[in-house]
Amino acid sequence: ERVLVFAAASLGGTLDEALAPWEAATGHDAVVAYAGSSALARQIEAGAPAQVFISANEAWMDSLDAAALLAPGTRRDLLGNSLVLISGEADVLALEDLPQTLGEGWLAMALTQAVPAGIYGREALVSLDLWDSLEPRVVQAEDVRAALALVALGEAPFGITYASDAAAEPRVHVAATFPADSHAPIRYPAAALAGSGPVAVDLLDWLSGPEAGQVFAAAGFDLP
Amino acid sequence: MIEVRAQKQLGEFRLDAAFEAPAGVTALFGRSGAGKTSLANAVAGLLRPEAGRIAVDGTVLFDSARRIDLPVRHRRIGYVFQDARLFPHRTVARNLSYGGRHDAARVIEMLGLGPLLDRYPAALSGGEASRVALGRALMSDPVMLILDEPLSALDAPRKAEILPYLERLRDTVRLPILYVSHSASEVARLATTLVIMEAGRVLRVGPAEEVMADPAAVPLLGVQEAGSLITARVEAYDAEDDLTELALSAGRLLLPGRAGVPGQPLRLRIAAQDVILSLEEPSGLSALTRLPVTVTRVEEGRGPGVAVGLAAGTDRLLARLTRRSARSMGLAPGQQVWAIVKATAVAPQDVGG
Amino acid sequence: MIEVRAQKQLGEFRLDAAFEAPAGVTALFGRSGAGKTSLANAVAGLLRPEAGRIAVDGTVLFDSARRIDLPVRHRRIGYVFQDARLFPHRTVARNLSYGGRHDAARVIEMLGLGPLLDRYPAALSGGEASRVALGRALMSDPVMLILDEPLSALDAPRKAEILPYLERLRDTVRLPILYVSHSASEVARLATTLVIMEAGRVLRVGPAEEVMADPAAVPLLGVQEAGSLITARVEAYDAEDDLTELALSAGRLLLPGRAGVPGQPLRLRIAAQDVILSLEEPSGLSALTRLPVTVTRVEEGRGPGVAVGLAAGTDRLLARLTRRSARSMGLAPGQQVWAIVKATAVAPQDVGG
Amino acid sequence: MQWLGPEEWAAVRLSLRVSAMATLCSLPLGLLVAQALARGRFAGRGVLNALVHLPLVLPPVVTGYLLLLALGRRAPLGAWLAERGIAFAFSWTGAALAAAIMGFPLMVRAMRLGIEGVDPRLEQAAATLGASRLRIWLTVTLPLALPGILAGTILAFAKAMGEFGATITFASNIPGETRTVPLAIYEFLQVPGGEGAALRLVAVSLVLALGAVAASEALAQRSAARRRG
Amino acid sequence: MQWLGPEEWAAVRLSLRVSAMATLCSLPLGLLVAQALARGRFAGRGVLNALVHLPLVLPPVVTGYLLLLALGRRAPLGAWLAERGIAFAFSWTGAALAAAIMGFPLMVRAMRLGIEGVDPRLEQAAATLGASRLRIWLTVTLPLALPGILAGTILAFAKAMGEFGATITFASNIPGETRTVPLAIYEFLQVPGGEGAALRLVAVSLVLALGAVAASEALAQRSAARRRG
Ligand SMILES: Nc1ncnc2c1ncn2[C@@H]1O[C@H](COP(=O)(O)OP(=O)(O)OP(=O)(O)O)[C@@H](O)[C@H]1O
Ligand SMILES: Nc1ncnc2c1ncn2[C@@H]1O[C@H](COP(=O)(O)OP(=O)(O)OP(=O)(O)O)[C@@H](O)[C@H]1O
Ligand code: MOO
Ligand SMILES: [Mg+2]
Ligand SMILES: [Mg+2]
Repeated sequence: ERVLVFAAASLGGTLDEALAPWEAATGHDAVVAYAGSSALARQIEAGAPAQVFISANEAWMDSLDAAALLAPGTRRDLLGNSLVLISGEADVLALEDLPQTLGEGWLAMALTQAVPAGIYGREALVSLDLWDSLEPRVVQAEDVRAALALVALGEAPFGITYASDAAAEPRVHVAATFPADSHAPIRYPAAALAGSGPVAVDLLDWLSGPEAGQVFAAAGFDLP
Repeated sequence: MIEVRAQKQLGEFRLDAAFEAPAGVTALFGRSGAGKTSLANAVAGLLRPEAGRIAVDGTVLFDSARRIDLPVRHRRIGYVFQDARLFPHRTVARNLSYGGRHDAARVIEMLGLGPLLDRYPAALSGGEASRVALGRALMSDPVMLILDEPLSALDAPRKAEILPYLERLRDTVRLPILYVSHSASEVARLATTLVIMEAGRVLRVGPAEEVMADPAAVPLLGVQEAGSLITARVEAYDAEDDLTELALSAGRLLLPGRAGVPGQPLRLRIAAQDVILSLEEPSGLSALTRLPVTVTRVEEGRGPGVAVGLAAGTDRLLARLTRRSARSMGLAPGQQVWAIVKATAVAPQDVGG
Repeated sequence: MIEVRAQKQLGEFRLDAAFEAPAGVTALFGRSGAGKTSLANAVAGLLRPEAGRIAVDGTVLFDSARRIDLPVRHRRIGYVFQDARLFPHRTVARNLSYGGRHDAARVIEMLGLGPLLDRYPAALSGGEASRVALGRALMSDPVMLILDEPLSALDAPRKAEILPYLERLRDTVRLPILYVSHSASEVARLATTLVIMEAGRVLRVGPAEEVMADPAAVPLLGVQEAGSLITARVEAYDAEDDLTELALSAGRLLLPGRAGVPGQPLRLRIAAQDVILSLEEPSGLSALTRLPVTVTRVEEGRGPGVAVGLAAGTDRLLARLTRRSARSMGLAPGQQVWAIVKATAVAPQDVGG
Repeated sequence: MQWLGPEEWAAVRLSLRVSAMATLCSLPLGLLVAQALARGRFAGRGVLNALVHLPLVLPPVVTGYLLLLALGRRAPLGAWLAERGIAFAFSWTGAALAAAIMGFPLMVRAMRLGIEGVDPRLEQAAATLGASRLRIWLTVTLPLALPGILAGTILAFAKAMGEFGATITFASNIPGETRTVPLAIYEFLQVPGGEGAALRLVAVSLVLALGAVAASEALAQRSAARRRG
Repeated sequence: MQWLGPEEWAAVRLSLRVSAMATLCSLPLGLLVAQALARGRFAGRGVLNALVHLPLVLPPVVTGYLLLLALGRRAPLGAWLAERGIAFAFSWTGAALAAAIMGFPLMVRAMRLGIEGVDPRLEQAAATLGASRLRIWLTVTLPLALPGILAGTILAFAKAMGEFGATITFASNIPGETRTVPLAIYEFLQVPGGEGAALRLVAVSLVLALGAVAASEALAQRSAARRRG
């Protein structure tokens, strides 16, 4: 059986790796379409033939939930993540020193009003009382990967991304980790979609399981 | 039978022309900018008059009153434009056949297009392009032809090949032809009817013989272009001297070369400047044709010339003399004199078939 | 002084022409497709010959051996194209002034362009466009003119206004002019040198008088176009009769109208077909000019006509007769006869200034 | 194939199919609209012109979103089409539709320029030779507008090869079905260290698209050379 | 203004500035390249042509990424420019550059069609009248190519108004500096329920871009009418 999974773009690669053993074991075929969570959610609203949705964004999952597009009882928080300050340099930095160290440099973030990583990051900076001084130096990238790339390319000396992103990019280093209580918990909700069959739930269960968990953890994700 | 009445404002130029013409070739004659092309466009359907009526052989092509406006393609008018307007992306052969392949072999032969068939129009000379345009119109098997200065880019020998073909169309297929030209000799040779235009209006219409032999028309036609048209009958052909003998109402006329067959009527243009008058019967002259004529009219023009109308039997001739000659000969209406016509001046360009 | 030698392959057509011509007007004469425009393009720099040399008044414009190829714009050749090539986005006024405003008022006046100045080319008639093109070339103050059938779309009165202007350029500014035309009378009037082309090659070059009066050139020029050029001197003007008396080496010739001033030399073209021969001195004729002449040559052509070369004093005349006339008059070289020339046939178009 | 994985080759094949389909299917409509805008003097001309430019002016994501709104399975039109077996969203035909729409302004503009450049006097000449409007269009207008038509076609094809925003929004990014080369490139760029693979895909699609550009160039040149004589 | 917030109006103003800048600055280069491609017969012609088409064929994000690689601080060219105080990345001039590059293929193609349509015999006629190459180009070629030039300009402007991918990748999204209308729209679309605000912005940018299209149309029409006589 073929299962179409709609997954947030930032899971690209990792998810395929986590699913490979499941496919081998069950003989099912998991096809993953990666795109921005918002685009995927809208497509589901428009009747996309997907069976599973893994979002990087709770708000969009909530809105699908409210529209009764999820298979009841299948929603879960699949993954978590932590927010880190990254830098091209290997030095560790106290977050309070960021404005001064940054100087006239740029701080790369994902869109702070629209993309979850950006929203969390802004929330964290606000709660740490750094937002007002940093806001003029923030460059907002299309998504968290683009923010990562800006730091990797040296365009911005610092950036705020998920720990999982930082782990995968050898050209950046974690300069600081934001305290977990400085922002809302970071969660990747997942659910089977209305009308999907048991295989979709089986796939979700596999992803929630320990074998997949190892893959995710290796990629820098937290497990809930 | 062509019937044209058309009014149209073009910028500051006002076209307001009307004429009727019987079958045959209707020549539009007039100075540059007189409105000839505009009128031709109206007939072809490329220019829509504000008001008017256009009919050819009983078919109404346009009638503003009855809201008739036949689409261009249904008018079936073969139009040779003043500019050639060949299709640049088609070879000569495919330009020619665009509207049909009527009488193709003969047209290609007559216009000498054989060696050009595979060329594209960009590789043609000016005269070659105008010949292709003519061929394309002829091969579309039109019910009427409009020719806007079709021969002006051509040399004399080439013209001499094309004119007889047009004459045949006029006479055998009885194709109505609207012919725009600045060359009086072409007009004289072909035209049944002459329409003289000026500033958008028709100044004079009538049978070509009459208009051209009218001394008052001389300034309209241009001094060099005035002359008379005479219809003669072929009597005999003298093979030894290669001369054709024609009978006029007033006598005989010898033309160089073979023209027509015995018994056939033939139209001749005799330019006013090619007629010499003599008080006595001349002799020992190289000019072979001498006709007894009566002076009908002596018209002094603006210039030094005098136009003399002559009756030669039932035909009318026009002679142009200097004022001094006219005076020294004492020319006056009613006088009997001799007209000397030089045969070589008539032939072969100005002989209609 | 123009010196042209050019070789170029154009598709299957091979241009391989060479001639030298003195100052004045050099006429290129030849059938459609003979290569006249191609040769003119080579002179203007629009067609680069594979080999050859082109020089005007000592300035080398092109020399393949010395790798000289002056850019078009530096040649300063005013070129009136066979197609008008007006700039469609500029008014007539701005077309005219594109290359300069040399002698603007006179050119505009002479060509009658005043009322057209604000028009765009799309709103011009064929003849109007060709006049604008001529004006544009003249106003660019060129050091040489190339005119490719500039008058073929024009009516006779308009031509009669333009030709004297070109003659003035030829004579006063001494502007070299390369003139392509199918009209022998234009050529005769203007040309100093006549170049006859056929199939890309130069068949005959020489002073216009000689080439046109050479009976052997008759078929090249076309039967209707042959004739002779004579240089006469103005003797007197008779105001009463509006006649100009000219002195030829063999006698007097009367022209209608006023031409030149006394003492001035004048060029006349006398078409072969306008000359009548008489064995006795004629009298009582309307033709006023009769010259004693000696037959120099009797040339039978392919057709019914005979070309007769005549010596009139030191001038050469050409007459075209029917074979029968020639025989009945018993014409043979050395014979003394009278040539009758009709003054009205000469004037005014064929009188050069 | 070592260099690109089978999934990447699938994306390349899909991109070619989608772009070819988009280009071919929009060709006739593009010609019609170009002709209408070039020569027509009808009431809705301005509106049509605006409509054609729309996908150029809108961010591609918005175009995709509007397509989703119009043709999604839940939308009336989409549902109506789906009943008849025609589904655009989430299928390769949808990707083709998105690409076609994004390329349409480019196609129409170039074609229109081509058609506007045709001398109407040649069309008149054809009419005097008895040709019908359709025949004139096919035998005179179109061949003479060929440079513009070729340019429009190749622009549309090139755009289709590069289209991303509208495609991912409307057709989604389903491997083997709607995951065209630009989407695959995007995916690689999402994965840290994926730049190499992304650049390899970029190279392949460049070769293909620029090959098409060069081919169209050669074609245009040949027909121009003949005309120049 | 109730209907759009001040930040949205700022985005609209910025978009206009960016698009105008992008269009005006690429105009001369576009003309030169179009002329070279239309008439030139030089060695690198094929390469130049490919290069011009590149931004069309590439996914916009890739173009943005390549710009970042070429003009970023670590890149030699970028560093060289930065020393001279010219920074493109993260500034509105960068947004303009991205928009200009994305619109360049459209601009050049249309202009090239326009130039190719000019009868070289008219240029020859100008040369016989003594005009220099430059004068011929300015007084004959350009005016006659006007429809193509206008079309190219307006296509580039419209594309600049809608450009998203390359802009956000290269110039990022800095409110007031690089947050053009398409970026603002994208932001709205990322959040559930943001469609309304997005569509209001879409409407504004449509009005502006289509207004420009209509204006260019009117201009072209006027000059064509005169020529038609
Ligand atoms: N669209 C227009 N706007 C203004 N004037 C025009 C327009 N079209 C033609 N004309 C004028 O109308 C007059 C008649 O033009 P037309 O082409 O009919 O002349 P024609 O008799 O054919 O002249 P030619 O012998 O020079 O070809 C000309 O003076 C021309 O300038
Ligand atoms: N590019 C070309 N390819 C092939 N043949 C050509 C090309 N250009 C010109 N020709 C041919 O060269 C010959 C000479 O052309 P050209 O235009 O010089 O003639 P022309 O003497 O000016 O004739 P016309 O009096 O008809 O204008 C013609 O037969 C023409 O078809
Ligand atoms: O930004 Mo684009 O232009 O196609 O996705
Ligand atoms: Mg006309
Ligand atoms: Mg020629």
